Amino acid sequence: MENRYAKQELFSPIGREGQNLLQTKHILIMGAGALGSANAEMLVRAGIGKVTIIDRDIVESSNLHRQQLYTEKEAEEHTPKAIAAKERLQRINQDTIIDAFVLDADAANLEKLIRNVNLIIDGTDNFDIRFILNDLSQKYQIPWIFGASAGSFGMTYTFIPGKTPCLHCLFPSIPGIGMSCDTSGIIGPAIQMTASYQTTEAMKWLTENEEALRTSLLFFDIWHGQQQTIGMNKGKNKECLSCGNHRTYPYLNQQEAAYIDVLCGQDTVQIRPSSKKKYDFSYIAKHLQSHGHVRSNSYVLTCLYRDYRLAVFYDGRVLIHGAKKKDEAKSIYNEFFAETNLNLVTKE
Amino acid sequence: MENRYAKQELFSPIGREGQNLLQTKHILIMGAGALGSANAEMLVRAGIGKVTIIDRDIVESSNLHRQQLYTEKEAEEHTPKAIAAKERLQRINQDTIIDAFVLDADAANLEKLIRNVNLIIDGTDNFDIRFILNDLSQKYQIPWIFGASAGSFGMTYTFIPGKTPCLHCLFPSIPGIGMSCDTSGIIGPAIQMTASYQTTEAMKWLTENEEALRTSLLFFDIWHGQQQTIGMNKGKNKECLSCGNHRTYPYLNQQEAAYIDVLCGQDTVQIRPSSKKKYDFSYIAKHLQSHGHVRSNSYVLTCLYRDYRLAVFYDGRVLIHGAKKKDEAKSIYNEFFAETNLNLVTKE
Amino acid sequence: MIKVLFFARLQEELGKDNMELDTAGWTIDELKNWLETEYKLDGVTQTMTAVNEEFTDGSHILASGDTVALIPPVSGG
Amino acid sequence: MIKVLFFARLQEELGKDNMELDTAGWTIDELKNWLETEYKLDGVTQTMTAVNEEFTDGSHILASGDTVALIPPVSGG
Repeated sequence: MENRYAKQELFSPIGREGQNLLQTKHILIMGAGALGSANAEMLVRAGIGKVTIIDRDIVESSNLHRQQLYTEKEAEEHTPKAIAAKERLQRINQDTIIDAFVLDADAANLEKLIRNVNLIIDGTDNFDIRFILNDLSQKYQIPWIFGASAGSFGMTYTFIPGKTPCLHCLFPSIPGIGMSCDTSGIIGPAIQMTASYQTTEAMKWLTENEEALRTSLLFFDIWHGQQQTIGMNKGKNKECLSCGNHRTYPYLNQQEAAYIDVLCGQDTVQIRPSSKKKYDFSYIAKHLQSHGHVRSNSYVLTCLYRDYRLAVFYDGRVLIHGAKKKDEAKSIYNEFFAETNLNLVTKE
Repeated sequence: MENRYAKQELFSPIGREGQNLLQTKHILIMGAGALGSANAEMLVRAGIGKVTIIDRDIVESSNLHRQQLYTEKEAEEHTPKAIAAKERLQRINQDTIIDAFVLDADAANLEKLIRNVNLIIDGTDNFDIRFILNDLSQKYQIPWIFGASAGSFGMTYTFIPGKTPCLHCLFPSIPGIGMSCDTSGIIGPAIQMTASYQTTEAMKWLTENEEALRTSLLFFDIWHGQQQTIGMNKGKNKECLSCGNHRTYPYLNQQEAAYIDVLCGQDTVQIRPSSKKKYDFSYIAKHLQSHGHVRSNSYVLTCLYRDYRLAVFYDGRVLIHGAKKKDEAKSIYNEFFAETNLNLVTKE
Repeated sequence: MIKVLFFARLQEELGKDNMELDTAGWTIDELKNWLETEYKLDGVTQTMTAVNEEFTDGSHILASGDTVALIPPVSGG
Repeated sequence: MIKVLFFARLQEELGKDNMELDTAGWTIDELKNWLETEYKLDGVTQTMTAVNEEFTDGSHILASGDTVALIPPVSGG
């Protein structure tokens, strides 16, 4: 049998030894959107031992121009991204163990999934979850590789607990306005470039080439041909509540509350109930089918309603596609799920 | 119906107008290996109108760590890359017209396929074919985007006839030794990064953002964090035989000859007969099956023989996998195909 | 003089990618507040800041010849 | 002095990424031939050359203060 990694082992900083190491390592990829799927594909092709992949969303047609694991079929069937990702990744490499979770990640459920992980790859689209990842990274001493992209821009940094500053050192609080595909659009190559930098750093860490890690924050604009690195010698804040001497991991202790999110790049609002609950699906299906065709798979029930498409997840979340504003989504939600008497808290 | 390109149109240099342009454009992707498949996927996801994709090779297990359109199944079945690429690309976007050719490209057959093409993307792995592409680019005034990658390095340049120097200006003759995945190995992110730069340039040209094209040659090392651009103000050679005042397109007038190639990264030698010929496949199959299991699909017949695997293409080419040296391959070839009396010319 | 480089969204909002300012002795925070008021640059106080290609916080005092880079946070992915 | 930068394969063969040489007045071709002999640098005559980040051909004459970059052709893909 031909060695499928022969040309990767021939790259001298990895070699046969690095390849063997890679095949014993376990990474968590948080988010299976554009960056998550690009990183997952590269690392699974590279022969990583185990991947835990977490995503709360379903595949949409407007994802396809940049989210490489998915096809038109999965957009039509509204397959959850984590499930579609696992299916494609196993066709690429059946030797990699892939644990896929359709899950709205928070501090509590992530804390359970993060044990024994060697590295976290950021495939998220918002800073709320990144600040949670950052606290978990510090608490469990697991490095994480930040990546973000919008328009033709991208940025990335490799956070190594005990060695580099942490995200909370760089931003004293969660940035209120970040560039996203909603504000700036997004082109595929900006995603691929950001993910290429992330995966390269991941390969260095996982093959124990720690001295080769990039120590600066990298920022680029692939359309306008700009690239800049920023040194981090003065980045560390000794008073930092996430990585300093008197740390409290503030983002691990948030109160659970129902809240409303606007998801990246989809004119979609997510409503999450404050406590885990199961809906009565047969009741909902009966109620909804007067408005449009109701479809369901093992993870999600979808239905057209006026100009919206509702996706009701078994974990209680409801996505309202086509809703641009939170109030609009809230009133739709209340029409169908009013009996739940949710105390909806709007997160800004 | 949701607009699948909404977030690409929101990127202001493209916009709705650029998206409409992209959907009318036709590109030729030469080679469906690592760079070819990465570029093809990004551009098909982006909504390009038509892609002609040409490749002479079959999917191998050792391709999978970096060639993103392919899965283990296609490596097992030895599917020709052009066919496997088309199949995956159509699942991603059925609106793009994809013409796939399992073909050992040369000046003569490329000249027929290149008419009406708006742009050529370099997904090749050798300079012989690039010098042919370069002459065709000049003769038919079609830009091409050079890309090459090995180890953790990559380089790219956008050749615009009548505006920039051509490849022949930069190299007075075909470079004898180039870095390849055979000499330096290769890692996936170096491929993705090179392809990201190529696709970005392609998007600029195809959406008529000509003023945004990068005018310098770009060279990087993603592992060691180096990146450099080289200005081309002094690159143009007025005496150049490919783009100068007295041009002869020297690489379009090569004599056809049988020759032997070592393919990139696979311990594989290709033998191509001097004239197109069809083998008697049933005879060959009968003869080979005493040595090992013979399989065939509509493009290729494969068989194990000692430590080698032979792949006999319907166009007359034979790939000998497992052969590291040309002489070794030649003697295997002669055992089975001696009656063809080929005058084998070794290209160095 | 201080050279200020603007990246990403800030370039588009300003219509240029750099300016030269006579702000030696100011802190980074003072510079950002002034830019926000003067050019109506939304969210400039939330940008990441590098001086001479090294990350710095808002209390850093600018010296003549410094190059300041203002980088808006990117959240998408 | 002339600063010579080596990229990719050349870095590995030499074990360093740059050198300072006293070769003002030489042509690029002369420099390459000398490097090939002196350091047994295979194929250095086939590298692409930039002087001060601009592509140049072999006849270019070096001046003190020039930075020369030697870039081996990459063929894979």
